[in-house]
Amino acid sequence: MPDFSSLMSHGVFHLLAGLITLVSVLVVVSKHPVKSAVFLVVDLFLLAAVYASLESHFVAAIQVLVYAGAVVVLFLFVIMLLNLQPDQLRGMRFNPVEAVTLIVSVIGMLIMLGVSMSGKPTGLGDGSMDVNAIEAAGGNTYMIAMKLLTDYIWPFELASILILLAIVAAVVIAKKDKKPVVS
Amino acid sequence: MGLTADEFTIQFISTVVKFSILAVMLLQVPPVMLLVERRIPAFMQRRKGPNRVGLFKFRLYGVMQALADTIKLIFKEEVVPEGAQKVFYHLAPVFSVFPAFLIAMAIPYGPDIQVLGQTIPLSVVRLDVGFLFIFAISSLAVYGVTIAGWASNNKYALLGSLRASAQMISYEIPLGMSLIPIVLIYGSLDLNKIVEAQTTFLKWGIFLSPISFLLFLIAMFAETNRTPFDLSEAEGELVAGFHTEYNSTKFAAFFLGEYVSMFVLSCLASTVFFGGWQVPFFDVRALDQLVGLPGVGALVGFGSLLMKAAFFMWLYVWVRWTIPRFRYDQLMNLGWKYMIPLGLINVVATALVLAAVWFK
Amino acid sequence: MVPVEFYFMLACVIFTLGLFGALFRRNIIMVLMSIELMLNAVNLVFVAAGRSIGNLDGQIMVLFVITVAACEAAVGLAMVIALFRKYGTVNTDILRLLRG
Amino acid sequence: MNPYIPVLMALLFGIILGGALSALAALLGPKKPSPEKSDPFECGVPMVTSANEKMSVKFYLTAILFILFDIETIFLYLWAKAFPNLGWFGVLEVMVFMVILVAGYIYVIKRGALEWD
Repeated sequence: MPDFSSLMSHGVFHLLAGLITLVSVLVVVSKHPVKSAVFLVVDLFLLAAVYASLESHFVAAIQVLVYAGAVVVLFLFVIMLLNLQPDQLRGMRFNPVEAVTLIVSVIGMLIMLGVSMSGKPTGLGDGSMDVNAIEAAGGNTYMIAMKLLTDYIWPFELASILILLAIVAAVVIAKKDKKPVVS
Repeated sequence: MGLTADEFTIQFISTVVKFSILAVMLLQVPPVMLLVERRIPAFMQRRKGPNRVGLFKFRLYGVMQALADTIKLIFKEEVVPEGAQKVFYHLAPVFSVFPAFLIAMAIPYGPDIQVLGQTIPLSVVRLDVGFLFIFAISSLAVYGVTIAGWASNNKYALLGSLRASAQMISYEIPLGMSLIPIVLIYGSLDLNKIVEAQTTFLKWGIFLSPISFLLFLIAMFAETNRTPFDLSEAEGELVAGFHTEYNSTKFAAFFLGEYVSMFVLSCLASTVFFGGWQVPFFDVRALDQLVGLPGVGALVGFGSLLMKAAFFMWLYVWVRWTIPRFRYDQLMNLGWKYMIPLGLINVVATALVLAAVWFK
Repeated sequence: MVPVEFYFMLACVIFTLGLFGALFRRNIIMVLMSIELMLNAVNLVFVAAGRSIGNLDGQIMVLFVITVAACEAAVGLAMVIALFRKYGTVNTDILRLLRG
Repeated sequence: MNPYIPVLMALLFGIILGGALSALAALLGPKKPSPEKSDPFECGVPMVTSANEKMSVKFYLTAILFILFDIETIFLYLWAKAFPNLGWFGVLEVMVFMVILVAGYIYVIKRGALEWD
């Protein structure tokens, strides 16, 4: 009997990867910002599916909750608030700095791909934490919670300071004072 | 996968069966509510309400009114407003329908049953992340509203959709916070475990964490844009809100999404605060042996959950005809200045009490 | 199981697409969205690699990356609003001219 | 069985149902278009101003605060899940976390960013 589940996970991955690539292209090239935002939602949702296929249930959930459900809503709100119209793609205008950056980045990507493909492909199963072991220890979410609140205390507390700063900064920058300061 | 082919087949078929039953059930919610939303207010206001539509000579208290309305809705002409964003205009109903159906999958509708030696849970999806799955999917419901309003090229629709989406995201936070004490108390994100922990009357969520229930109830009304929070379709100001330019079956799609999500939130409230499929004073799962027929317990549990959910649906209608609408600034003040602090205090207080009791 | 390199390849593709968008779009909001794409590529690498070597630190990193991304989007869009209010545009070309 | 198979089924069902409802509108029912009918609804009078008006910045501020509090809620859920095993230590940690965020919340209220008038 052929390895059915391996075949299936390969199929799922390739399907998702193809869709993600397609939708990412659409995000980048869509003329209208609202279209880009909607494609971005789909993209993030598909990435959440990839995380789910990697048994990272918690990450998949917060990906949808925070990214798709909150960050892109903010983008949509701002686009609608400013009433942005479709813009042109930057045509054939030559900009040396950007062109060089793009070429360098593409070359870098090819090098990264070459390096990662040169070695013998390592299966995901190699030395990976057994899914059943995680289940027995209380599940993915519980393990992450314990690790976050014991090993990662300082990042956790710093995250709150980061959020505090973001709240203050956003309000200071975006809020128009009722009375402009007279200089 | 750790399952033999036979086990996999049983699991798969049972999932398909559960899913089909649930989908058919959810599709019955809007027609039923269509009638209920007219008969109950009529009863409250001492009117008769629609009672004449029937089949041949059988009027049956106007039961066929729902069918008549549905048929009327289906055969309406579709009018796409000029200048609408065509693609998004047609896409918005899809965005408003699917989140409600997805969330419904995560609710446990009864105790586990045994089929051919295998344990079948009576919820379609059982995930490790439980609540977070529900919040994640329900946060996607905003897009239907936002896109519908924006794509219609109508200022009332746009205003209504911005109001509605701002309201929905504002009340998502109290909704999320209200359930943190529940997780603290029952120690699980899994809805089924929470239900199983509520064995007796006194262990119901509403008694262990009444403030959570209050917050959840208010947030539940606001999330579904129902009176007293139906600012998005304040008909005196905004015609009909974000679906002003929608008609025919597209309007039916919004209608379906709204009522299904109301029903799902009712089920969630019953599950978390009213013991879900548990029946007070006796164990449903013992019924199987008592009657000698497997599945009776599950059926009774399912009935129990449905009755609790029906109570909340009735509450929706009752409140709609009793309480006047909030003003928008009052709505936002309530959400941000009262419910969030109250939610935080609730979390802290619950944690301190539990820590004092458990950790000494 | 799918080799972890496949996930890295997918992440590379997303990252480069995001970079392309960040460099070649005129609209600041589009630039910010492209940056979100790039951050997501990084998240994908974290999750896949964490799964591959068998610990959960990768997933915790994703949690922090998402926190940072949300803060970045919030502050970035606040700046977009402020810029729009001042100059009436969110086009990077015009804003570049204003720099002096 | 993979728990996401039913999720996929429900997703497909929802999308097909929504798509069908959306598409049926064009198939069933009469089609008698007229310019008056397809005007955007404006209570019967001709359109005064276009729908594309700039909206209040309040909506935006609400959305941004929503994101930040959303993340806070997620961290609190994680803590709630690990609460029985962390004991007083966890409570202390989260108290520090919350005090910092409540400072931000108080700033927002004092600054009047959430005043809807």
